Formats: sequence, structure tokens, C-alpha cells
Amino acid sequence: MELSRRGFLQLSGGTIGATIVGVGLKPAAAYAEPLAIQYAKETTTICPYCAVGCGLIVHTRGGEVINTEGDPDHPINRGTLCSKGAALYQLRHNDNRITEPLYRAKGSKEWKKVSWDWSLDQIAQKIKATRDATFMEKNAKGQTVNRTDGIASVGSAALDNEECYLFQKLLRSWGLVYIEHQARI
Amino acid sequence: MARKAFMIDTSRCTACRGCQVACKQWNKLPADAEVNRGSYENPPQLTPHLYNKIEFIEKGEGKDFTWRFLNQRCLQCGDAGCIKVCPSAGALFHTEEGLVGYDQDKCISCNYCVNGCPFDVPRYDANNKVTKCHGCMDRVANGLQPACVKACPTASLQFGDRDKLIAAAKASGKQVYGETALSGLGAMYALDGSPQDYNLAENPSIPQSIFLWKDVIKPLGILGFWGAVGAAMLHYVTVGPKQLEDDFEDKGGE
Amino acid sequence: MTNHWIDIRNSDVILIMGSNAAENHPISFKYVLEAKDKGAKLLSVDPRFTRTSAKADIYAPLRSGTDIAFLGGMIKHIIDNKLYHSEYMQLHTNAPFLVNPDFQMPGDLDGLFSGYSEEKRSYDKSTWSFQRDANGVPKSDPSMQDPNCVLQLLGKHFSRYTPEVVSDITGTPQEQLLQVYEAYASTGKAGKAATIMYAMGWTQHTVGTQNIRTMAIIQLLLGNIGIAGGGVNALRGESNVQGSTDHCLLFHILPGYLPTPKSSWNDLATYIEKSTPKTNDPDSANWWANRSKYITSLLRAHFDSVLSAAEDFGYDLLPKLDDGQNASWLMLFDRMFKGDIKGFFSWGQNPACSGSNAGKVRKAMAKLDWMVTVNLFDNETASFWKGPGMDPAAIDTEVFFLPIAASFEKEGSVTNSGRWAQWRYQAVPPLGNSRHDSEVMNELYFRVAELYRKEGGAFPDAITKLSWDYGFKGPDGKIHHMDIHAVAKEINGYFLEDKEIKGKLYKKGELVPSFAFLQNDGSTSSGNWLYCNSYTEKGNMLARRGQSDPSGVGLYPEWSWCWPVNRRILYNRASVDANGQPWDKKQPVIWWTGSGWKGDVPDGGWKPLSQPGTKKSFIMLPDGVASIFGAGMKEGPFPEHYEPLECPIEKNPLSGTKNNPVIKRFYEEGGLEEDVFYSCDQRYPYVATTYRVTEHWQTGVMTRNIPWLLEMQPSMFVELNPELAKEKGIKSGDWVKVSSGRGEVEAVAIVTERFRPFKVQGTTIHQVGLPWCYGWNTPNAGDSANLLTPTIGDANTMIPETKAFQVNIEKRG
Amino acid sequence: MSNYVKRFSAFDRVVHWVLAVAFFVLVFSGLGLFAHTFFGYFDFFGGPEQGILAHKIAGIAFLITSVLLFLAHAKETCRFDGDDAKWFGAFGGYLKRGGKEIPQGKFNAGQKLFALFSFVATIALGLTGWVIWDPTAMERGLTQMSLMLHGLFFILFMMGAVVHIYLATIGNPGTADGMLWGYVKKVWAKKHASKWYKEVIGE
Repeated sequence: MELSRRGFLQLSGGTIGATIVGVGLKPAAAYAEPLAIQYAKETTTICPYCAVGCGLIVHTRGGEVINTEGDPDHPINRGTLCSKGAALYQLRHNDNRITEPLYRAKGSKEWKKVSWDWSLDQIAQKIKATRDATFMEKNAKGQTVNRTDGIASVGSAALDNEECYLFQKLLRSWGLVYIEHQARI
Repeated sequence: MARKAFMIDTSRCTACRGCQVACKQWNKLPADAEVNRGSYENPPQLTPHLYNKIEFIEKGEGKDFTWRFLNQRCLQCGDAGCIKVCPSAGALFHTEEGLVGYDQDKCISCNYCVNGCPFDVPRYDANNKVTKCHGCMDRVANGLQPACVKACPTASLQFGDRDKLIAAAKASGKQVYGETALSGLGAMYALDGSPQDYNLAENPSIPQSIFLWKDVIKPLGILGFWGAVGAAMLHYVTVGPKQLEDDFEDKGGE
Repeated sequence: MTNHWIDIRNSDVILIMGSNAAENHPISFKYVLEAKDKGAKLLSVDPRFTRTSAKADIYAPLRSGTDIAFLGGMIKHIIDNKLYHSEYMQLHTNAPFLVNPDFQMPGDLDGLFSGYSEEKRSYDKSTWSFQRDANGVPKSDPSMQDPNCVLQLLGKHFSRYTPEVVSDITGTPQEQLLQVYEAYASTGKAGKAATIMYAMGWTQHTVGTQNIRTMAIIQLLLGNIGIAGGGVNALRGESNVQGSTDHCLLFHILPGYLPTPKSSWNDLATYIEKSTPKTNDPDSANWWANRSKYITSLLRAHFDSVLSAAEDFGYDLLPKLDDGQNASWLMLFDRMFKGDIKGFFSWGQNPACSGSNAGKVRKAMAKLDWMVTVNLFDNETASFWKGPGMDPAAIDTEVFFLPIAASFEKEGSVTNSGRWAQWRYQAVPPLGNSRHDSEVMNELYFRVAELYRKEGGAFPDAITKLSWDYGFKGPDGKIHHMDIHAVAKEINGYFLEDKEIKGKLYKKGELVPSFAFLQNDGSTSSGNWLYCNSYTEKGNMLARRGQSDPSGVGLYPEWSWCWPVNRRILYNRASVDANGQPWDKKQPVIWWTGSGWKGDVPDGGWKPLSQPGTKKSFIMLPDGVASIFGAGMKEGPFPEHYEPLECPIEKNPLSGTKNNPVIKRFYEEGGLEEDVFYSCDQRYPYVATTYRVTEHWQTGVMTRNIPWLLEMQPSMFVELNPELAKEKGIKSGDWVKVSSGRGEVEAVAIVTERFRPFKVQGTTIHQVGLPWCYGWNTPNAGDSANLLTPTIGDANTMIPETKAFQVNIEKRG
Repeated sequence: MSNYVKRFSAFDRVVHWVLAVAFFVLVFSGLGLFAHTFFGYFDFFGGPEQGILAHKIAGIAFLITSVLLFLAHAKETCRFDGDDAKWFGAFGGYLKRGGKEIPQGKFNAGQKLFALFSFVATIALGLTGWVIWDPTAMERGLTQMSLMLHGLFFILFMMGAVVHIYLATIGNPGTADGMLWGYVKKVWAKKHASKWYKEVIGE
């Protein structure tokens, strides 16, 4: 009985007799589909959430993400993931991602789609205008400070190291000192 | 092939629910819109899009308080009620590794399996076809671990040779739930408490009626049917029919 | 983290306090449970029974904001029972040092140390000093018996923290208190290791820095710093918060933790002179003496290399703070609220939910002229103008939303909590029309520079003399595709001219092998000295995937790269005795072979301490030893318990000084209605704390937009104990209103035994808890718990006190 | 004078044959649910889902016609007398050839028993069929019990049907005439239902 339950009878001439009397045939089958990620391209990455720094593999095919799972070679997580890390796939396949620059005008009730070129030009002009208007070469004591207190920045612990470095370099070149991010809160 | 199985070590589960999401990711299952009902446990039940979930179990007070976590899923029964009641051969089946797989193309939407399961596991999707944890039979057939097992950070979920997992769990002093019940579960629990602590049935079994129906009535019935046909044929060729002419012959003979 | 994630498995006792690792760093439990498998004890101390507590051997509840009292009691327990590691303390700490006899402590001064000025609300630290010999080297008593030595003073200070007093403050039953003390203190001997895993549960208090100091003292008493399975481990919350801190996206420091120039440091020489720590002890390495090399190399990386030494390599081009100017988070938003800030970048951050007193933050943003938000998803900051209580028509802030690539849509490195900087690759191009952050920065750089070149303006040199050489320049003089490797190489640093060092010639243009090669003559550049060695002529060290672990303690020295100079365990020279032999022979970090060190990269390659001509083991500190007595703190060299700004009790049971005496009190000083607080006020009788859940990350901007995660934790909740729920007629699943002096939020009640009432000074105190991962921008999710939290910061760091404040809770009408 | 007597009205015959067709539809559509061996029978209906639908429609037809037929003859079928006991005692005379027929009314004791059984089985199959109409709708135990009972009564009914068909056709030549076109030979009536024959003829 035990054997027949997990036996692996295949439909064959031998089962015809059983078919006539209607007893004996137990279902069992081998699964033989090819794996969804077979021959997919693998790219390693590090989880964007907490600072454990788990490794993931992103499987892509035809330039699109088809699967994400833990990197078994990563010495920290060894292929394992928590719920957030395991959900990386939906960061790509996600209807909520904003994919065009948006602009909200003074007093407006809504966002408006705008071009990158326009946005960047506008922002550059705003930076310059505010910087020029608020720049202090000297403080009240007459000491050189070369800064602006009129622009501030927060972020980000979600940037890559290279971007963090670039970002602080850029902000400081504009004279910002109100530079803060997640590490303070 | 030696039977493979899950061993779920409840003492190691931190309820991070990586398993819940890894499963959805691999099987490409959508999320459901949920609301908080006064618990972390969401969705509150398995759904057609949720093949495994963590149950959060709070018991006791003060120093005796415990918060336990149980991974709920298809327990891949050796004697599987769902397979037993399924009318469509191959819609639900045991894979070579002993997992309870299914083939939606063969599902006839009869819903019998939903009812036949002692653990209330199978669900029907929007196409009215059976869904449930199939142990990532596609991954397992290709030599990979099921998605949930691979994701589990603390090895609370393990998958492998069933006998070895049982031996290892016993060696670490755990009570194994499902070693023999239902001809051995293919997803067992290594419990650090009693089955009641985890709201598990002490002796899970297929309802007696399914046993009577599939193991008694069905074979006896088929025998009975053919028996009746046989008896009729036998009667015809031995005793023979009641020919109307018999009476005339009788009369004539008198 | 002084140590790293894998190292947790080497611990004998793991204390998780001020963090909830199982929920917020789930993979850490891989190693916590591995340690438990080998017999380690897991201790969970938390106001609330968490998923961490569920796995703990001992769970001890404590009232939010009383960690110093809890740990102070442990220090007393260790000292009273002589459970400390004497030899370790003598070798590696200032425990034997003799303190200035004029130094006085809170036991004598009603909660204050000597030197306090009521008027300035700060200390004159002149008595917080050591007795020094004629050469200026601190005097010490190796027997540690002198009543003025650090250890004796420490014992005297914490003698007031008896189990009765502690329990009366913390609400922890004495039984559990002692269980935790005994388990943890059992590691004060060679061969035993205990680790502390903490996070924002310790930092987000008005005494945040001192919470950590208290633990650091315990670790030094027990000899747990530098060893495998030990250390003081901050579990950092974002994938690259370590890296972003290292690169100093913070007002007070430049990359590599170099102080931001201030107005009185008018030239580079003054900067170096004033900011370089000094020592008179010939045995102290005083590594920061190299500061001149690091700041000079930083300037060489930042600015055009034609700038000469005579031009201070462009030092003047860096913005300078006024002396004493604090431009930290709370100040930033305070100034924004007052209308002093016109333009604002919110780049990959959501202050409308993450900022303490978020209501004030949101109102502040309405006063901006313009704001640039850079993110993957719409969020409460970007769309603040249409948030609850806002009238878009009345808000004149122009807002730009720039959509950005996800982590696997770009290339670069991130530094984890264990300081491992790991490279990640681009798997797919940015989604839709989103762009790499670096490309956006590049565009802004060129467009602003172009405007200044064309139109002139305020101090254009700072912009036009910036070096920006990260790829091929097109005919328009602009870079159109950023080479992120060029940035990584600049961070590491180059030789800018041929240079011979220790007999070896390094050619101009070569990458600098490590920070030991950096120069103060302008011949080297390095964007961040701490990362010098990360991208060398040997290649991109960050991308390494070597699997070897020769030491067997899980260092994986060939996997990625770790600062500094690939040292996996900080202060590792404290893991050995005077002869260079590991305290723990089974789990050695480094060991002296007689001719050199083996194991991890040692904290300085000098010989063992017993040999002449060596340097002491704590090379970053001027005295060369770890500071049990730490005069750098603002509140005092030893930690003292003070109540949170908002607290449920009238009086600090330990002294007449109720709150941290040196915090900046916004409400009293500025008088803003938004900054109001209510201590011991019947309108807000319950202690509240905030936290996150496994399923969401930070304010939830990313995770609330991931349907799989939102499904599991769909909306705002508040956890409260059944007694309070009964009192208030609240059932699990009910919607309730939680309010504080700053605002209110609606939440679903989770009535649970996981919160227990505390018995404090004979009264019952209820505590509730709320997650801060929600925001109004996600339908039906509720709003941020930070609408409730106060405007008050830690005295040293100004990190806001969001972990202990007062609220009321009512069933929603 | 005719050699035939009228046995079944047109109403009887139509209802019976609707019932019979429904029965065969039920058998063939239900066999696929009964055992994997018979799964192929679903092909008659264009697939299992259509087969299940046919089973449900035929089930309703069967229920109605079976009840109607029973009620139409309840007066005759629910009354048993001494002769019926004798009939049962002699197993209806089916065990040996050429025995003396025991006098019976319009329906012999076996037929009456079969009618009663059919009615009971119809009700049982109808009730259980209603429970398992949607197997997820009702309480699990009840559904499982109903599935079991549905199968049990199906089997019993099948066995009864085999006997019924055999005895109504080749087992008793001439019997089928009554249900086919309404009349049976007098000689058949005299032999198989002598009391009824007397009632009809001998007044």
C-alpha cells in the first residue's frame, strides 16, 4: 500500500486491466519542465535595505529582470534573505516607480510631467539665484566663511559610496554647510 | 529515489517572513490588499496567492509568556487527502521526491481537494484552478532548494533527505511532528513545544469518510457493479429468463 | 560595528539592547542562532517583547530611556564582584590612570559633575583631566587601588546604582536584572566573549551617546573590545549609512571624519594645528597626528591640481562654519521653519516622515522657495504640499521630482555595518526615463558651473576650480557618461607626481596603495583617506569575491574590502596580552609569531606591548588606551542617568538633576509652539516609543510601494498592554487615536502581552509603541509616528529623542 | 379483443425515459468523478468541467422525474401483502426454472421494493448532491460525509439498476413492452401480475 502510494506507475499496457476494473491506479509523476532561470544572465548585487549587506543575484533575460534571489557565495547571507531582500524583484516590476521628472509649480495642486533638460536647467538656475542671494564670503566677525546658509540638503544613506562622495563634493562646492542625512536621525 | 521532505525547526524561526516573499517571488504570485486586524499576521489565512505563511502565536502571561512562529503550508502528506479525493489523474500527484505537486491543466475545478485536505491548505485561483505550495517542484526537480528554504536565514526551514532530517531533528532533542501521521508528512515540524503550543492537531488524519469512500466503497462498489452484471449474466445462462412461453409448455405438459 | 556580522557567531553572550535585530537586521540572526547552537546565551532587553525577545534565553523589560540606569547597575555588579578582566584593563584602558583630585561626581553634586555652569548650560571640563608627570604623560596606578584612579572613581560613581534603585527607575524586576548582569559579566575573563548589538534604541535619546559609552565601559571592564565575538556593535539601518557617514554627508565632518573647517581656522596651517590631537606619551601612536596628510590629500582630490601649496591647495574654497555653529538636522529644519532656508535638496530621504516632530518639518517645507526631491517613488516629502492639513494654493514652494535608478540599475559600492565596502553591478538599465544619481549630479555640476562661467556670480572659484574628471569630455566640454570607477579611484587617491617612499618610486598617476603613503606636501590625492587602499593598482578591492577564511573566525579577508586597510575587527591589538598572545586561543584575531603578526590586519604593526619601541593599542586616541574615563563627552566623563525630556515621573530618583543638563532646549530658547513638550502631564500620561518592522524599511517609501511587503504590514498600528486597553475600552483591531503635544496619529490597536506595565516608584506606568514606517501618501496606511515625537536632541550628536516621549491614547470616535 | 392490456400511461413512459436518459447522463458524467479509471468518460461531454455541469443538470432532471414517478405509483408500490412475503420467500421464483408464479399485483414485490429503494436513493443522492454542489460551501465534515454517501448510493443504485434492467429486459421477456409503448401481452400480465390481470380483465 505504502509503495503503491508513492509508486511511480506510468500509464502503460500493464494498467489496462486496472482500468477496466477501476482500481489500483495511483497518480505519480516526475516534473520535467525546464527551470525558469535556465540560461538567464546573472548579476550580483547588494541588498538596498538594511546594512547587513547581503548579496543577491539578479537574473535577467532580454534586458529585463526575471528573478532575484540570495547569492549563495556571499559569506554573510549565504543565499538567504529576509522579506525585504526577497522582494527586490518588485522594485523593478512596479507600477508605482516614477519614471519621468515631475514639477509642481507655485500654488499648484498637482504634479506635471516635465523633461530632464528643463528640470535640470531650472534647478541649476535656482541654485545659482539662491546661492548668489545668500552667499557669505565673510561672517559678522569678518572671518572668511565662503558659504551659503540659504540652501540645505538631506540625504542619503541609500546612495552608493561614490555618489555620496560626489554629492558632498558638489554641495560643498556650492558653499552648503547644512548638509545632513539619515545618520543624524 | 529516497523521499525528500521539509523539516521546519520552529525554535529557529524569527518570523522574518523571507519565506513568504521568496515564494511569491519565485512563483510570481501577486499581493493581496490587506488591512491590519490587530495582528502582525497578514494575510490571516493562506490564499490562492500565498503558499506559505507565518502564524504568530502568543500564549501565556508575564514570565510564562511565549511568542511562537509557525510556518504554515502544504505539509506534503504521504497519504494525501487531496490526491485521494481528486478525480482527475495527474491533477494532484506525488512527485518523484514525494512532494505533492499539481498540474493546473489537469485540474477540473471540482474543489474536492479543498475539502479533502486535513490541514485546510488548497486554494482556488481566479481561473478556478487549484493552487498551493508544491515544494517548488520545478526547482527541486532541477536540483535546487525550494525558494523558501533557500531564503530562510536561520535554517528554520530545511529541505532534503527525509530520513536524515528526522534523524538530525531527533538528535537535537526536538519532537518531530508528522513523522508517521498520514504515512509521513513531507513537511514536518521539529517542535520546541507541544503540538498544542503551535495550535497543531495532535493526530492529523484524513476524515474517516474519505477512507470509507475511497478505500472501501469505491473498490467494493466497482466489485458490486460488476458482480451485479455478472450475476445477471450467470442467471441468464444458468436459470435463464422467465419466458412467457414457459407457461404454455407447462400447460401442454400437464 | 567594531566587529562584523559573521563575528557574532563567536560570542558566548549576546546582549541585544537598544535594537531589535531579529526584526530589523534579520540575517544577523543567522549568526546569533549559530552562537546559540554552540551554547551562547542570548539576552534581550527591550521595553517590548519583540521577535528578538522570542528567541532570547533571558528577556528583561525596561522603561524607555532608562538604559544608563540598567547598565550602570551592571557596572556596579561587575566591580563589586570583581568580575572584570584586570590584566586587559591595565594594558589597554585608562582604568589605572589617576584623575585630577578636584574632579567631583554626581553623587556629591546632586547629579552634576564638577564644572557645570547653569547659565551656559555647559561644563568647564578643566577638572575632567588626568594627573600628569613632568613630561605630560598621565600618571597611573597599575594596581588600580588608588582612590583617584579611574577604576575606583568608576566604582564610586556607580555605587549608587543598586539593584533596588535601578529596578525602581527602569521598572525591570530585580530578578531579571540580576540574571542579565550575571550572564553578561560571566565573560570578564580570557577566552570568553560578549557582544552588544545596539541601534537607534540607544542613539535616539537625549543621553544617546552616553548610553553607548556606558556599554563601551562595560566591554572594556570585561575585556571584550578587539576580540572575536566582542566589540561594540552598532547595527546600522541603511545599506550605505556607514558609507554615507564615512563620506560625511554631515555638517560637521569632511570625508574620513575630518572636522569641517570653521571660521577661526582661517588657513590650512591653522586647520592642521587646531584640529590635530596631540600627545606627550612617546608610546602613543596618536594616529590622528597624520591629519595634515589626510586633509591635504582631500583638498588635492576636491580641487584643481594646479592649485599650489601657497594657495593652501584650495582650502579657502571649502565653506566654513562659524565657530560654534551647529547645522545639524534639528537646527536645519528649525531654520527652515523660520524661513531662513530658501532652497532644499531631499535626495533619497523622506524627512516629512523620518524627521522627529514631522509636523514641524512639513510646515517648514512650505516656507521654501524651491525643493528638489530625488527618489524612486513619490513620497510624503515630495508631495508635502498636498498632504493632510496643507492648502496647496497657499504654498509657493516649487518642487522638482527627479526619478532615479534602483540599486541594481547602477554600479557602485556600499559599505555595510561591519565596514565591508562591497561592489554591486548594473543588472539592467534604469527603469523608464529614470537616471543614475551620479548622472544627475554630473548634470547639475556642469549646468551650474556653466552659469557661473557665463554670468559670473558669488565666489565662482569654489565651483569652477572643483576637479570633476570622471569620464570622457565631449566637444562641449561636458561629461556625458559618468565613469563610476573614476570616482572610486579618486576616493582611493593617486600620486600626483613621482614620489619615492621608503626606497620605492611611485609614478605620477599611480593609485596610492594605502593611507600610510599619503603625503601632506600635495603630492598625493585621496578623496577619503579611510578608503585609501580600496582601489589600488591591484584592482578594485571592493569587488573581490574570495572565499578563504584562513583564521577560521569568519574574517573572509578576500571578500570585498573593509576599512581601515581591510582590518575586519577594530582595536584588534587589544585581543592579545602583552606578549602578543591572544586572550582567546580558540578564536584568535591576531597573534605574534615572534617576528610578526598573523591573522587579521593588526591595528598598527608594532611589536607586542611587552617589547620596547612599541606603541599602545588604541592608536586613534592621544593617550593610546581606551577611555573608561572619557572627557570628550559633553555631560561628563562617566555616564549618569537622566530622565528623557518627556517622562512620566516627577523626579529623577538618583538626583535633583532630572534631565541631561547640557541638551539644547528648543522650546525654552526659541519659544516655538511646535517645539512644546509635556513632562509629567496628565494629558499625556503614557510613555511611547517608536520602531520599525521587518517588513518595512525606514519611512517605508520603498517598501510601502512593494505590494508583497505592504500585504504583510498594511497599516499603522499601536501596541499596548491588555490592562491599559481594558482601562480605555480598546480591543485588538480597533482604530485608536494616539496624541502628543506635537500632533496625533490614527492607528489600529494591537493589544498584546508583549507590552507589560512597569512598576516605577510605586506607580504603574504604561508604555505603548508605534512604528514610523507609514505615511499618508500610501492609501489607507495611516501617517508617521514622528508626528508625535519631540524636537530635542542628544547633547553630543543632536540625534532626536524619538524613543521616549509621552502620549495619550483614545478609542477613535 | 386485444391480446394486450394497457400497463403504463404515456405520462409514465415519458417520465420514465426522461429519468432513464438522466440516469445514463449521470452515470457517464459521474463516473469520471468516481474513479480515475473512468476519467475518459468526461470526453463525452467535452471535458470534465462540462461533464460536471451535465451531471448537475441531469441530477436535477433525475431528481424531479424520479420523485414524480414514485408519487405516480406510490399507491401501488407502498402496499405489501402476504403474497409479497411468499414472493420474497421464493426469491421471486428466479432461482430455478419453471416454478409456479406467486400471484402479484400490478407490481411484484421486488419491483415495489425497487421503487421504494429508488425513491430513498434519489432523495439521498439529491440531498448529498446539494451539499457537494459547491464542495467549499459547507462545513468540511458534512461535505466529506456527503461525498461518501453520494458514492455509496450511486453504487447501490447502479447495482439496483443492473438488476432492474436485466429483469425488465432479457430476464423477463415481454416486460419492456409496457414501458416502451404502454401495453403488455395478456399472457405476460397473467404470468407476472395475476392479481392485477384479474383486476383489469376480470371485473
